[in-house]
Amino acid sequence: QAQDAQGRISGDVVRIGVLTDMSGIYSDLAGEGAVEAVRMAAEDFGGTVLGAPIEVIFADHLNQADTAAAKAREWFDVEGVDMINDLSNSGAALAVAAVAKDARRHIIVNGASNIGITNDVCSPYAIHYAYDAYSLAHGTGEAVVEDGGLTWFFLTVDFAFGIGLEEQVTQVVENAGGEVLGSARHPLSASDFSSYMLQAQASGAEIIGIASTGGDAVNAINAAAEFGLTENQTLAALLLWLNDVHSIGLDAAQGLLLTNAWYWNMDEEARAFAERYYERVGSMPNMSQAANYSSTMHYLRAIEQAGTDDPDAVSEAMRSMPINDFFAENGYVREDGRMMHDMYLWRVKSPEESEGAWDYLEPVSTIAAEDAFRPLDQSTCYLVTGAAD
Amino acid sequence: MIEIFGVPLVALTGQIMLGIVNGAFYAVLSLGLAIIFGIVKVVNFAHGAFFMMGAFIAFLLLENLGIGYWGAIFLAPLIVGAFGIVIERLFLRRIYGLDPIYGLLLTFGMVLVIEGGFRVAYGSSGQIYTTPGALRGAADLGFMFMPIYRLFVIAAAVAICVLVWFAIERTSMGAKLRAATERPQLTQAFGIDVPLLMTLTYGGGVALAALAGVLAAPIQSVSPSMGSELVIIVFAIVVIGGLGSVSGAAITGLLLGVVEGLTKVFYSEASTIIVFLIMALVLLVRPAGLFGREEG
Amino acid sequence: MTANVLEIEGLTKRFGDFVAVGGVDLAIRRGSIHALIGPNGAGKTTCFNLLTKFLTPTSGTIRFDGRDITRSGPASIARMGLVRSFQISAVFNAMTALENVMLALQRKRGESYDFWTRRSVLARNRGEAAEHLDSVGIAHLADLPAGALSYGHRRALEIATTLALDPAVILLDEPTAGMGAEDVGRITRLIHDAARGRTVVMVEHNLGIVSEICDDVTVLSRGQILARGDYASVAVDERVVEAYLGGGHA
Amino acid sequence: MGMRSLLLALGALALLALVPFFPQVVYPVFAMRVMCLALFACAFNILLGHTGILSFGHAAFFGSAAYFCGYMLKELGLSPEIGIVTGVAAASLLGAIFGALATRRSGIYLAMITLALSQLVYFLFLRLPWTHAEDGMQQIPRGVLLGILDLDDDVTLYFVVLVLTLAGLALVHRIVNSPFGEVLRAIREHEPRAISLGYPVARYKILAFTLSAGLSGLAGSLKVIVYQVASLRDVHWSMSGDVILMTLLGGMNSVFGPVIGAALISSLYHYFDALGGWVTIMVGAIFIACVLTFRRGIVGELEAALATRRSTTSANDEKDGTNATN
Amino acid sequence: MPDASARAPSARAPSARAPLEIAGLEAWYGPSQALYGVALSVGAGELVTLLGRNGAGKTTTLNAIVGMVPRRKGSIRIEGIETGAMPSHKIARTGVAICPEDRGIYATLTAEENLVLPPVVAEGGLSVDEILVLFPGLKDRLKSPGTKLSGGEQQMLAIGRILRTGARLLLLDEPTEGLAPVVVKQIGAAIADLKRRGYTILMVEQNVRFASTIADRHYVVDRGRIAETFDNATLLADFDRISGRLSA
Ligand SMILES: Nc1ncnc2c1ncn2[C@@H]1O[C@H](COP(=O)(O)OP(=O)(O)OP(=O)(O)O)[C@@H](O)[C@H]1O
Ligand SMILES: Nc1ncnc2c1ncn2[C@@H]1O[C@H](COP(=O)(O)OP(=O)(O)OP(=O)(O)O)[C@@H](O)[C@H]1O
Ligand SMILES: [Mg+2]
Ligand SMILES: [Mg+2]
Repeated sequence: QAQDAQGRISGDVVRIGVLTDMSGIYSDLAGEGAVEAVRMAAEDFGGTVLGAPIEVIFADHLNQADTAAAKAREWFDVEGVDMINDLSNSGAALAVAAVAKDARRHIIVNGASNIGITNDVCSPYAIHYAYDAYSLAHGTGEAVVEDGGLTWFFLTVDFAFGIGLEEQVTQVVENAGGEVLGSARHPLSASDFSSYMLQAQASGAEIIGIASTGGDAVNAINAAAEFGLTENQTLAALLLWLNDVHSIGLDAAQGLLLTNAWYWNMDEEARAFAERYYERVGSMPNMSQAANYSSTMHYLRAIEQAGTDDPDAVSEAMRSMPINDFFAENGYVREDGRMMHDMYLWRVKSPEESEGAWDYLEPVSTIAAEDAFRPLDQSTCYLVTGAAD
Repeated sequence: MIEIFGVPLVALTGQIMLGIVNGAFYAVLSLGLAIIFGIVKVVNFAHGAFFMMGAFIAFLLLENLGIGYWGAIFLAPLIVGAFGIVIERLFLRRIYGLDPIYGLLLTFGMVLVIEGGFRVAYGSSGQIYTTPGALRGAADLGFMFMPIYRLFVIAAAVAICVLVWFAIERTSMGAKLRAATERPQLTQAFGIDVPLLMTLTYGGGVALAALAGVLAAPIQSVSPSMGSELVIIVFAIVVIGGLGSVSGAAITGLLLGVVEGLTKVFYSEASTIIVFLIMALVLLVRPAGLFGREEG
Repeated sequence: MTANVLEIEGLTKRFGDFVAVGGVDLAIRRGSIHALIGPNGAGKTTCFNLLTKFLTPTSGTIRFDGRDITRSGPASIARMGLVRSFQISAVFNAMTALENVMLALQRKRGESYDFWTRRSVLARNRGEAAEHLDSVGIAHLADLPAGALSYGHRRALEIATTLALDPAVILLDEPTAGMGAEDVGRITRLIHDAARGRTVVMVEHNLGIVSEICDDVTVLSRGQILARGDYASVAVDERVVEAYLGGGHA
Repeated sequence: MGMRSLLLALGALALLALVPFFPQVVYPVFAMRVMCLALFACAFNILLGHTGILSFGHAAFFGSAAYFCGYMLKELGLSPEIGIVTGVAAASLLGAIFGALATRRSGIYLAMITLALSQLVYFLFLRLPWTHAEDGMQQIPRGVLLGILDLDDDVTLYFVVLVLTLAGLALVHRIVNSPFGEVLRAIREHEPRAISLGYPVARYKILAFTLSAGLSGLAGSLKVIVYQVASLRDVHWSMSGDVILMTLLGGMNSVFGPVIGAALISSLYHYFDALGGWVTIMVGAIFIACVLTFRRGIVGELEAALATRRSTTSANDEKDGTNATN
Repeated sequence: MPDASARAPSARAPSARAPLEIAGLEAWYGPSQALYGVALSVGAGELVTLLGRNGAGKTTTLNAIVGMVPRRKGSIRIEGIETGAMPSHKIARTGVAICPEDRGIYATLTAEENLVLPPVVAEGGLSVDEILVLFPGLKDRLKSPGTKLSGGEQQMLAIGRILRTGARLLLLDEPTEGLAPVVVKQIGAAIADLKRRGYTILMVEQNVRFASTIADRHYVVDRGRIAETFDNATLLADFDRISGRLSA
């Protein structure tokens, strides 16, 4: 078997690097959980592919684009890493995407939302797998607007991520004939949201769109509950993680609408994975961690299918093979690197509805892949437009 | 309806109330910082970390021992204050008499260790601490519904500031503390137990930070980094008030809470820098700070 | 050239509502040694601080060499040639005694913004610096860090540094305080020698020195001038005896 | 410089010249990062170690240079030499402004003013449209230096960075050991005395600020060319904290001590990143250890140890000498 | 020093519980040694001076007694209690107080706060009013920050404030330095007054003439040791020779 790999697997080993936030604000969303998910995939795949061992290494990008890019380049140049997974933090993901394009190596983005991955810095080697900003905006935005929520107020983190998200949802709202009554920008890691809540309240908007994530979203939602906003207005969280719901607690979070690609309790298969994951990590996986597993599997299968780990051959294989596992049903990777799969709108359960720890969400609707992600004809990716790179 | 720059007066009044709540935290924190700087001559960069510890310990007391808010509000400052005393005995003591910059650097290192430690142990995402039952709900102030807990914070902060100010400025304790700061050797040679004084002062200042942390726990999510940005704002506040001026620090804290709150209404993007802007201006116009004594 | 190198009119300094110096008029003759004496708290050091702009006068004008320097900054006043020493010794502790003096010479030669030349160009000031140390009797301590010198030696060093600037006017604030009798004698001679070709204004409590080398004496009390003249005439002034010398002083 | 340290320096230089040919041993990008930070720390130390001024806002100079250099290269498509010059000029100008404002106070106040000013600079770069906020300014082209040196070639880039860093360090050395540096030392020792000697202290401090900022700007410009990314972290106060630590760890009383500090701290982040949050704890512990036990920094402590050894050996030599003659 | 042995440092045998007895006192600043075995004693109600050149170790001796030098060794007994190893705040409680060379006035305290700062360690101290009678010049300046007083005012403040504490052993370091003659007289009178009240005083003095007007006995410190000792009569009899030698 080992001879099989000769010449077909570079360096006789398939090395997967998980480049993630191990110590910063995203370390609970990705971090060790992401690494563990990729490891599980490697093990479940059997530990070898085409006879070559699969090795998983990881590093901390410290949420710095330059650190991430340098690490990626070093991994590609001297460590012989074949694929980099996770890439939470958009700045880091974009920078690594550029490096990967140069180096002709694969990256799979699960942690970041920036749609530049499949547009400006797209390449045959970059796949955006779990979710992106467009899907968040259109998932929650459209569903809420359809439900009649036509006047909005935004609470936005004063970062490119937040402002971009706000712009997209604004578009959705205005397209549907709705109106944005105002917005307030808060700094990253703000400690107090009460002032913004009062502004939101004063705006009289039906919907308060929270265009921030993590600790900030948690704080904002808590403040909303404290000031009784939820009695007359509805909160729509544009990127809320399962971990965030866990933090907020169902008391304050109940009734919230949010879009996620996956939820551990959505079906039997998902539960099976989640329980194995829980054993190892001690918390339930979120959509990005599940996608870490699923995408790694897909990458390994593609190597097997291509019979080599040559990046171009693998790229082709990954784009030609459908994805059917606990994460996605009939998923596929588009030309521009977007992995197409359904997204889901969820509502946070009330404490009474919850059947136990980590049982937080109930499905509201399914957003078909074609609606969830930006149509290919709007893509600025050179692979799609045919423009010279 | 009366409007100011397009914002109704009623809404503005509400925002000012919220500013006062924030100012209350600033006041208690800057009070502790000013005391520590004024007396121990240490620029306590770890103040934010102790604030966080206060909140975290309240949370852990509830999680692990079932000790609720009213227990925590006494216990957590005690525990953190004791921790501060240990730090003072082990570390700070060795840098007295050196340039105050070393104190800044030492405590900067402590921040990394303390926050890093909590992050490793409890992760980086926030924990929720529920508001104590007696203080839940909101009060109708006419112009707004104000959560009762926030009103409690204002009252508690004002009480704390007045008590501390009294202890330091109106008792002979204050003179002793200042003397010990200025000429520790001589003061000790007069028969005052300076080392003990320093230890207790640092412990007290740290306990104040922790107390602010407990007050904050129900309205902020409790996370290892909750104090890290806060500390430099509180620093700026103390500098604006005049380093070493205890009452100045508290008053400035309240004031800037309000200013910051109003900034959030008119130009929310600038709310993070308004304090620094004011600080730069104040220092250039009134170098010793608003309440500081001109030195030299 | 005016006969008076320094002319002070109506010099006043208030600290809050306390008047430390109140409307002092003073003229210092070029080339004289002028003693400023007076009880403690009379405002002597404050006067020095005002002259060199370490404090800003509340009102009044100061003319140096006919030029109004009331608005100049402390460093530029020093560069014009009006240099002071401090009542509490001020030396660069981590530098050697020799380097202390060299630093003064360096300023005089005006090469101090040169960040692109080597420090070794300064070596040519060495010889002269050593001479200055020798003249105050601490040549043997040239290579000790100034911080390790005893109090008296530090004062000597400070005077050497001041003289190295070759100023037109030297303001010495109690140059012999804290010195042994032998040192006092040496410093007195030194001041006397240094006064050739320049003007010295000194605050001094040691009346022996004042009577020995000072040409003019101004007595200050509570921020105002009590008497002026030569030592002999001042010393018998009744008000001076009462306010400063104390009855029965020899 | 003694013979031994000259040999040491030459040896280090030779090793550095070998780096690009053995990327497995030391990754060249990492080595270049160390160089940039080493230059940054030494430039910073002109103020801290040699003038006695603690600036807590030096990231503003480093980061502004990175952004402005990046802007020239990416948005205007200009050549790297123009980018570098712009970066250095922008940083110097900013340094002069910071200096003029901050040196009106001293000590902790000064540190706080620089921190505040740097927060304003941070805010500026957060908001300018072409900086792309937290995503950073990315894919900055390296270009061709002076029309002949193609910086996209890794080896060329490496040697360009090496030469410019050495030039920067040489300038730091010269500044510190110049008549001007002598005045800075006097200001550190006793400011009123320096004034009374006739030195316009404020101007010296502003010039020191400007030079220190300009050299920090050179470091920032080089960093952006190496990484092709300018990010908010470059202007964040935690960067200012890092440079203080590097300087302190290396030794602030020596000219090149901070180089060692920069190398150690970067290595810690680089080689131990798998430890996640523990790295921060370690860095913090080093900070504490530095302040408590070796304030002179590594180089300072080594020098002190060498000095005592030298004095004991020379004492022994003397004894031996007398024995021989007897 | 031909006659050092003739006047061994025990001109008067101390009583069993002398207020101050020092033997073999050594002291260091960092690596450099400043005192090499100082031995002296002061009897109750005595006024003893330490004379000597700049840098001889006079200040260091006083500071060592109250524990203000970084490192010291040897025996110091105050009222019979061994204080050589005590932290300085405990030493103060044995009834000793110092008026330091630089006067040690606190800038951050008003003159009044300076005055009442040192804790009372024993009964029998003066009241603030009594101190103001002794130093009337201070009365108007009580509300000023301590270091904003003039040199002489500060000196009076520094002496005045240790009289409140009830300490019976006073250490005065160059109390007349930098003072106007009229103030020197005033201080001289004040010190004489203290002596009359039974205080035990150890004083460092450069001004030999001044010392000779009030002291009972003198020690000469030279290079960290006691070189000789004599009583005031000897000094007066031989004034020119001795004072000349002190500054040679
Ligand atoms: N803080 C210090 N650090 C290092 N050496 C010191 C220090 N203080 C004093 N010395 C040294 O110790 C020795 C004794 O100094 P001390 O101050 O006791 O002398 P002194 O007799 O009081 O002199 P003076 O009459 O000048 O006050 C001197 O050589 C002095 O240089
Ligand atoms: N910065 C200040 N703030 C307030 N008062 C001051 C200040 N500086 C000096 N004074 C007061 O001004 C008066 C004059 O002080 P100054 O130091 O000039 O006296 P002096 O004549 O030099 O006395 P000495 O001979 O004792 O040194 C004193 O009463 C002093 O308390
Ligand atoms: Mg004076
Ligand atoms: Mg002395």
